[in-house]
Amino acid sequence: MIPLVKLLEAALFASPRPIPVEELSALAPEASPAEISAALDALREHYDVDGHGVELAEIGGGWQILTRAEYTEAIERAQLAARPQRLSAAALETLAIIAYRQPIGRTEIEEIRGVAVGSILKSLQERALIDVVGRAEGLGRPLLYGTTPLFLEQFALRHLEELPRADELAIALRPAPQPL
Amino acid sequence: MIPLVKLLEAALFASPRPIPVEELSALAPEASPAEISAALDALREHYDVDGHGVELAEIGGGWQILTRAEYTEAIERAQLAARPQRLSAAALETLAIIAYRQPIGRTEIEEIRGVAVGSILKSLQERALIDVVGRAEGLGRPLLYGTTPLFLEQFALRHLEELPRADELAIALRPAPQPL
Amino acid sequence: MSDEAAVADELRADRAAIEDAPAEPAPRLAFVVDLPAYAGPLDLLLSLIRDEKVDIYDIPIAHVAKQFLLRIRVLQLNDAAEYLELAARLLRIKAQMLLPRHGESETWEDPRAELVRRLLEYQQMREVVDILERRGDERRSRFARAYLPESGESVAAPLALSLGELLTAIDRILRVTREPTVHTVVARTLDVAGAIAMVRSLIAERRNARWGELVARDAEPWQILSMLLALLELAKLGELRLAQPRPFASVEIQHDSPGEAA
Repeated sequence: MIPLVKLLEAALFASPRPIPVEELSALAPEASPAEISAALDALREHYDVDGHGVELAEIGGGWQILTRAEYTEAIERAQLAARPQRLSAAALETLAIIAYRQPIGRTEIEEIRGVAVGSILKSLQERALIDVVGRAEGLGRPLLYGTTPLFLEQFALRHLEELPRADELAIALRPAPQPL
Repeated sequence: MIPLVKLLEAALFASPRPIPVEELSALAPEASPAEISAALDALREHYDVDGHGVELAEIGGGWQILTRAEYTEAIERAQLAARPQRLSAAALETLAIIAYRQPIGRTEIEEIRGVAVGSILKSLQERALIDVVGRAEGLGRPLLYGTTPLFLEQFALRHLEELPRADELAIALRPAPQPL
Repeated sequence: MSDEAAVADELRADRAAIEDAPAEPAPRLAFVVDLPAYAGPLDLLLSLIRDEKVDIYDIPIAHVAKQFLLRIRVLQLNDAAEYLELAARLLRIKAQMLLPRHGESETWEDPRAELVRRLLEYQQMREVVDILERRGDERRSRFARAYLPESGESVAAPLALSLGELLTAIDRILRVTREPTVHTVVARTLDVAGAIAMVRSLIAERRNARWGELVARDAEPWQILSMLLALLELAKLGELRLAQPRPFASVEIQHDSPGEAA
């Protein structure tokens, strides 16, 4: 491939969105529109003729490199099997608070975290890591949350008492005596 | 290219992160490890010999397609992608100590660096470059830190052993800290 | 002057130097244009040793301590406490060096030994930092795939959770919540609006309700008062009717929208 084609390939690969042709020109100001267009053709042809797993496509005025459709299913299947999802830091914090303070209401969790947790509670509940375990007394009788058996399973805990006590953690986190 | 190479290329193209070898194998369950390995070699060679804007790199126990460094400047100038920020010297020092001495507690890191590292540990953890890997015995059962797969990724290391052993550094003094 | 008196004098002066260091305005030296950023006191000391071209295994402590204090002042270092601590340590070593040696010289332990060990350890770590920096730069100069077209339906992948992650989360929470179990009791003002909203949503669902369902047995006075005022207000607005069949019986609340059969 000639340098201009290689440059276009690298840029298309690195860009977070499809690139319109004017922006591709900004990559190589010395190249004429005809040269850019010829380079794009060359790249597309290379992918097609040489038999690559990807192809070059122009969609909605922007150029992009796409995985060939025939492979997407196999890729998604393998990803799903081999790359389990992780929880966000916010979800983990909420989960941790519930684990230690259950049964606990939303307001109390929000007081500790300082932000709204409504949607996080919902998704943790959908993942069956927490569930409603009762209602508090008092105005509005708010829902109370607790962890589920699946929570224990996920963290390989036999029971909740296996978590370190909160006061042990507090000691661990006290500022250490200054070195030197 | 043979179908297996095309399939691997499609999967590698579709991923923003290195794909572990096991996941690549899961893509083509009928292929032997030797065949997978040969296909990866073929793909790397194709990129190198045929002159592509991208190349295949082995990082953190997996494989990843990356753009070639020679195009980075042009891509940045055209504002199609931006390099991530560099880590501060303080953050790099803390990472270096953790990489060599993991699992290691905060106090030990502070002894070596001579400064408090609480907030740096927090931000390294937020960037997912380190994580809590356990707790030490003893008073307060302090948290112990270790590096994550993302650490290997961001420093383009295949594994931790790629860092020079402590006794290979210019100044060797202590009995080798376990390289892990 | 005796040796001891001389040492005592030195120490007095040194202490004064340390105490002055953070308070004294930095002399604006013309040649200090580009202040190097130091990663900590050991970094500063190490670069001082390099600049002054002194032997790390035989550090002229008095000279280095003086230079160290000077640099702290000139740089107006933010984390002055950590730098001052090392300064104090240097001066302590200096004092130990000044003291007359007793006994055999073979048994004399160099007061600088621990400092040298730490400096070497720190220098070794700096070497690793250089390697990481180089490799990090190399990696940063190459881009990974950034454009990820949306795939069709996304099935929820299995979760990967580790106890370490959970402990870390608790760690973060405890850092921001000082006293997680102690709640300060503050006088609550009435929440009539909240109570009104709650009653409205309840009677939108059901035709009637009883007082006991609206206010919990152990409700606080402010909650009871809020609810009472809310019910009176809604009754006044004609949204509901209140009835008490007999004295001390639970108050019944009935939906009272116009156009509906009673």
